[in-house]
Amino acid sequence: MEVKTVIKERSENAEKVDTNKNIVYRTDNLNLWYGKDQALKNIDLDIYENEVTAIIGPSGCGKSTYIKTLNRMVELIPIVKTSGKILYRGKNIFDKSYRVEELRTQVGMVFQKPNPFPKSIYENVAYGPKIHGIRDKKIIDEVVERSLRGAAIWDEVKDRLKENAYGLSGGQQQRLCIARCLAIEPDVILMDEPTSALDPISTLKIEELVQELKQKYSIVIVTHNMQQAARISDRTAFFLNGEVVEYTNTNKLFSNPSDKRTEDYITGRFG
Amino acid sequence: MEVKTVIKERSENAEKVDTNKNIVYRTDNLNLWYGKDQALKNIDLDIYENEVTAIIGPSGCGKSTYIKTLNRMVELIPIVKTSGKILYRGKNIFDKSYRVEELRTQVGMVFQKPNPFPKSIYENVAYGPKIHGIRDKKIIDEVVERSLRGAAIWDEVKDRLKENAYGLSGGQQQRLCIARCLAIEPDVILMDEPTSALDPISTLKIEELVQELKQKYSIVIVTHNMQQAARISDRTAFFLNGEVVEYTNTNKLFSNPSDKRTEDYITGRFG
Amino acid sequence: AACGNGDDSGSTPEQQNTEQAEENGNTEGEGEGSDDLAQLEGEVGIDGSSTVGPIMEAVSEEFGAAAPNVKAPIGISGTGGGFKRFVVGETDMSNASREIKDEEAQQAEENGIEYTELEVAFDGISVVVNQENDWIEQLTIDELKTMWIEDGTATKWSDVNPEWPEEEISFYSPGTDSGTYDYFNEVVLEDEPVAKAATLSEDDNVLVKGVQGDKNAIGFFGYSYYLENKDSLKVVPIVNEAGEAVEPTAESIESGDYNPLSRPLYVYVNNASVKDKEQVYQYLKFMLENAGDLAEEVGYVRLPEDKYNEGMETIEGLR
Amino acid sequence: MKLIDQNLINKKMGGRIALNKTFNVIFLIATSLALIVLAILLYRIFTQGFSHLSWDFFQSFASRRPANAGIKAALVGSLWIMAVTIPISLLLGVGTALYLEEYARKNRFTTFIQTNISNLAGVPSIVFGLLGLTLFVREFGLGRSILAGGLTMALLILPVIVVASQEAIRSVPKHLREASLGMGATKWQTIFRIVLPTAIPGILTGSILAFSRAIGETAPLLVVGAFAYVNYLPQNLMSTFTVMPIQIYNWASRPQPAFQDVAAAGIIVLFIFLIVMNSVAVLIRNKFSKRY
Amino acid sequence: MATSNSQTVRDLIKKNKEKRSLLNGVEKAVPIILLLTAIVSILTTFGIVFTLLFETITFFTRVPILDFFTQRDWYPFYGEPSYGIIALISGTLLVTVIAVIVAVPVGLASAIFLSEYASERTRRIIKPILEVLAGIPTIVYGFFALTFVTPVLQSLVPGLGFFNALSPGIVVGIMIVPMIASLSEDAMSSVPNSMREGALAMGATKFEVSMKVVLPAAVSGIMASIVLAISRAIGETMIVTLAGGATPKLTFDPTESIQTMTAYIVQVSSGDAGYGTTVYYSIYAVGMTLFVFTLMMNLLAQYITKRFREEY
Ligand SMILES: Nc1ncnc2c1ncn2[C@@H]1O[C@H](COP(=O)(O)OP(=O)(O)OP(=O)(O)O)[C@@H](O)[C@H]1O
Ligand SMILES: Nc1ncnc2c1ncn2[C@@H]1O[C@H](COP(=O)(O)OP(=O)(O)OP(=O)(O)O)[C@@H](O)[C@H]1O
Ligand SMILES: [Mg+2]
Ligand SMILES: [Mg+2]
Ligand SMILES: O=P([O-])([O-])[O-]
Repeated sequence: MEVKTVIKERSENAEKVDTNKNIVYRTDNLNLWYGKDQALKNIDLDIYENEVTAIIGPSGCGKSTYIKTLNRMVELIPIVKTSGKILYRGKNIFDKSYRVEELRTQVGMVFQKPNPFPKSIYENVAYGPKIHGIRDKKIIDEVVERSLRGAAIWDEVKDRLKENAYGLSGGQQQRLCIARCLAIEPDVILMDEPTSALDPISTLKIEELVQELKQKYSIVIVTHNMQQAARISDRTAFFLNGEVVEYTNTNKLFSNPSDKRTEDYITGRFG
Repeated sequence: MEVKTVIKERSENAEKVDTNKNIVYRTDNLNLWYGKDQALKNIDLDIYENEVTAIIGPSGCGKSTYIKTLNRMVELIPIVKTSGKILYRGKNIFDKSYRVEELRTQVGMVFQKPNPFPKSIYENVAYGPKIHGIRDKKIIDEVVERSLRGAAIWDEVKDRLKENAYGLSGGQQQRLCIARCLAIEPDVILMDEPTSALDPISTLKIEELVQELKQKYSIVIVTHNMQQAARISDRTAFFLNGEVVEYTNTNKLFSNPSDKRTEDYITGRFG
Repeated sequence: AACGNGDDSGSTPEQQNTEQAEENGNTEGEGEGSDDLAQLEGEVGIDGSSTVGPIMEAVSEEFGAAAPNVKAPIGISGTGGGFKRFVVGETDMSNASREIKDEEAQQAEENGIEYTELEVAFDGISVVVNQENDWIEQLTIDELKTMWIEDGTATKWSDVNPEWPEEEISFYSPGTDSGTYDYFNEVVLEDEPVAKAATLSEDDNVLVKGVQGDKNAIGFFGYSYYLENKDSLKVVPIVNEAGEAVEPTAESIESGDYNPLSRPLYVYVNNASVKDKEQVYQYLKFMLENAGDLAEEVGYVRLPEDKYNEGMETIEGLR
Repeated sequence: MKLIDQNLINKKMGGRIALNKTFNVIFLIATSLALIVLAILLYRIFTQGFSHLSWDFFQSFASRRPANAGIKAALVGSLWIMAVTIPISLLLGVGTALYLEEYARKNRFTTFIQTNISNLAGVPSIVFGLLGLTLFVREFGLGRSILAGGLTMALLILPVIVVASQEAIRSVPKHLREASLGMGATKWQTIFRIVLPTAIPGILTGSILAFSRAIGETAPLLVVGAFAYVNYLPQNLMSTFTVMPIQIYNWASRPQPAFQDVAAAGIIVLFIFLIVMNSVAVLIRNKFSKRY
Repeated sequence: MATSNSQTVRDLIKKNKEKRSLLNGVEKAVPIILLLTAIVSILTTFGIVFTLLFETITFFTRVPILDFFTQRDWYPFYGEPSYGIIALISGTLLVTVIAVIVAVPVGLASAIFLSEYASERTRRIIKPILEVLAGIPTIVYGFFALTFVTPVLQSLVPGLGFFNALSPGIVVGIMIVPMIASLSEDAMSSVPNSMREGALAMGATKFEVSMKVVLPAAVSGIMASIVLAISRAIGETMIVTLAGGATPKLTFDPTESIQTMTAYIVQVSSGDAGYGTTVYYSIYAVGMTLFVFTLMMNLLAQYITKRFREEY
């Protein structure tokens, strides 16, 4: 109940554009500390279904920290402490009873550096279904193919599924990681600078892919490339020193930022 | 003799702006291979005295490779092979008789990630003079102070010269590395993305520093931040796939690029 | 079967016999049941002296050919180490290069272990010097003692006999924890400390090398090590109780002329094992029948025949 | 205003470069020194023992006659000991390493375990022999069996394996773990399916070196009670046994000079064993080292 | 088709979630099992301490502990035995010091060569060969010392006894060279390349980089490797047994024959001493002393690693 009222209140304050969309993630007064250093300060942020949400900001502003909080990966660092709430589909992920494995099954993640497992291409994609107890070889075969197709890499690898994933180029590896993530059919995909280590052509491919994926998934993407954010996202959050300076419709943010700092940043005054 | 005619020919083709300036580095048909992969292709590039020369281009285009060739650091990778010439102050640095230690004494380098030695701040700066056989404590003390002042970090560290350099923040470490480099009074300073790991304020400080340093030194700086290149450099080279696509006056390159690919890049179409 | 010892001036008849028997997959030409032996099973636990070890290894080697299903491995934990296991009943037999000590005997009694002592062969402790040593013809036990004890009176050859050169003697002795040393200590040193200058080693081959390379050296070790190196060492005849200088040879040791430096080697057996374990009994029987030949083959000296028969009777008495 | 005298620098440059060259040679010589020793050692042993090395040598048991003496029992005994030592030390070692690296929090207790392990790594092997004798041979009543010997050896090399495995586990890139956890894998799934397979080359190279040390150890097995003469092959874990180094020691202390050659031949066999094991380690290391 | 299967996968995962209790059980059990394996190492130590302790105590009921530490002679086998551990300790230390003098310069030089000068290929060939050297059975080294090194030394050093501390010291040194070389090389290789680049880019020669940047940065790893090697040298048994002689002696003259603690244990445990005699118990007291020695060395190593660790 409490949750619902909060949602209503907020929706009224928020931009009126998308109130009819479903909220996937609601971040509510989130604070995060690495030991004594506060990396996130009073974050309030709603993420909507079937949208691409971009997070931009200079290095060290907390982008990665935030996105890793969404699937609680940030907890792998023992000194991390949080306060506040993150509601995923209405349930607080910080609740004791919330099983983090379940959360992470629903919320996939793609990292800055492609990080395939040192296994075959096939095994990389099959990994998710397998750990979730799917044994049926037929189903797995199908999942692998469908995921690789979904990540627009099937044609390039279909003849060498048994080869080691490290034989692929960086861009292919990154798409493989996306495929791996698609294999368990998540609800949300988090991407942390997925193209920053890639060449222009691979970057383009992944940008296209993101556009396609948003039909079925909700996507949160961190990027330091403002043009990229402008090109592919529906909504953009600008982070600075652990705070959300501005969060709004992408077009609006880039054409008519309401905060001076946003303007300075997008015009390349710093960062 | 041959060298001189080449210089003349080239100067005629080059932009007419700066022909009266001294050439520090002349790169002449440089090719470089990592094993079988060619990373630099037919590079011709002149670097002028007391200027800031920026090198931009997407990831993997060979920026770092090029700048590391200028002080022959690239040779630390055993599989590297080169052809062509680089004339530093008129002498080919690839000559058998050319002593690389001497070259590197004249040509300082600042790296992407600050890399101070795990020693005290003082020892970091004193390192260069000491290895070059300067023993006089007084002179060293003076060199240390002047270099730290030169790198705009003296005030921040003067009370803790004996402390370990790793206690400094990233931006301070980077300025310390610049100070270390200044201590042996080089002729040229090479900088490989010196601010990419730093916060906005440190970045600003270093940009200001570069502007100041160019009074006394010639500076080559690699950056992926186009605004930075535009702000601080006199001349910019745009690299793509190991080739120099365009090399000209910075203002011209950013306002009126003559190559379509340059335009695509600076407008954020890729990279 | 190829006979390995090329330098053997000729095999004894018994030896040939053994080899033939081996070829026939048979043991000694004793009339009694080789079939019995072939069917025999079980294990014989043997440990103890490294000096006696080679004899017992030879016994086990031959016994193994006759009774392939009996396991008789040999441990060489040293006489003391062997008794340590023997007195708590871990082993059936313990090889020893000295008699059991009071402490050990007491331990055995506490643990209810009754045992019998058997002699299997002689070892003649051989005193040797470098081949270039041309001054020594013989030594008495007293002279040996003067040289070897640590009382500071004799550090040079001339201190022992004024006619001998005025050079430092270098001493080579087995390790102070070996049976050989123990015996020498008892008979020659009479429990006084050995010369501090002495070089001690656990490995007798090392002593051989030491004496070979040092003109002023004197050393002692087991007969077999002298025998194998007699061409490069000079053995010193020792004046025996009867006043004659005697060199260690198979004959002089067996006959007892080489005294007091010849010593018996022992095997201690657990009485209960002989009684309860057929394989132990058979092994002992086999050992007493063949020990003389085998001991000679590995460089020791056989006992007079009636000693073995005596042993056999004792064993039969335990059954 | 120039404080740095470029002339001085240039003048000194030649000397510094020469110094560098000199030390390059000195370092090279130092490295070769160890290799030369190895070469001398190998040469001496091979020239002495090679003539004795034949098929029969592997086919025969020890004998009082040098010509008949073979290494069969010792070779098989060593294999049996390793068959006990390898799985047990690997299980315990990798388990401990996983616990310390993946589960244990940094607290006094884990520091204690860690200190303890590095301390055990320095305890002389003969002390382990005393432990094995008291614990396995006596207390557990295993007697002088392969099991007792193998367990003693397992404890002896355990610390080395723990340290090697920790190193290997630690060097599994964090991003692989993150990738797996990020897909909803549990901790153990991540460890079992990602961390361990990735760390295995490192674990194996470290461990194989430890195993080859175990193969060459004499002192602890002497104390635990390996036999010096065995003329049958072990049949099960409770069998009595001998191992190669003890057999070699036994031969080398025989009076007959011919046994010295037999000992050398035994050493060659031991060497071949060692080199095969080390090569496997190197192969594994080279095969997997470029990955990820 | 695809959509129907899509349902299947999500549903399958959901369904499997429900019967995940088994997985949860594993998840809970694993750390406990692993903890148990970790405890084995502690038990081993306790085992060692207890094994040694009881017999050591028996020993000290017969030989006053004060005598053990203050007497100068170790003569356990004579009518009036004397148990002054100092004589054995001095033998051990003598051998160890010689080994360290040989091994540290050679080992460090090899490490520097491999990590800083050698090509990747050379390193890949030489390192495993060095490791073979570390794996050679010590009895082989022992005979090598006795039959090769000692005669060679005797022709160089006049008056060198057949048994001496020098020869086994050198050979033990050779034996621990690979340990120092390999571990120090690891420590030096893990010094980030960026540091080398920083120095080289200032015109430093490789030698200067090695000595002034890499060595200091790797000093904790190097010290740890040396201390480890020292404890290995202290614990080395067969080499000193074969080539060191068996005469315990308080001396610092490397040409003399000596006995180390380990050699004494071997001598007695493969020797003649009767079970239950004082000599028999003395090996446990010596073993205990050795254990305490290595313990101290290790604590020292830990202290050094902490103290000298460079932050980077
Ligand atoms: N493991 C950590 N321990 C301590 N502080 C950390 C850790 N990781 C990040 N931080 C700090 O948290 C702040 C935010 O870091 P974060 O990685 O989220 O930045 P970012 O916006 O992703 O930067 P970039 O664009 O460089 O990836 C930084 O000040 C950083 O120093
Ligand atoms: N050590 C190496 N071995 C083999 N190839 C290399 C090596 N270093 C770089 N390369 C290749 O050379 C090309 C140019 O690399 P370089 O590092 O110069 O790019 P860059 O422009 O500096 O990129 P970035 O902006 O990411 O630093 C790339 O294709 C890269 O893969
Ligand atoms: Mg980030
Ligand atoms: Mg670069
Ligand atoms: O091994 P021994 O007891 O005979 O020296």
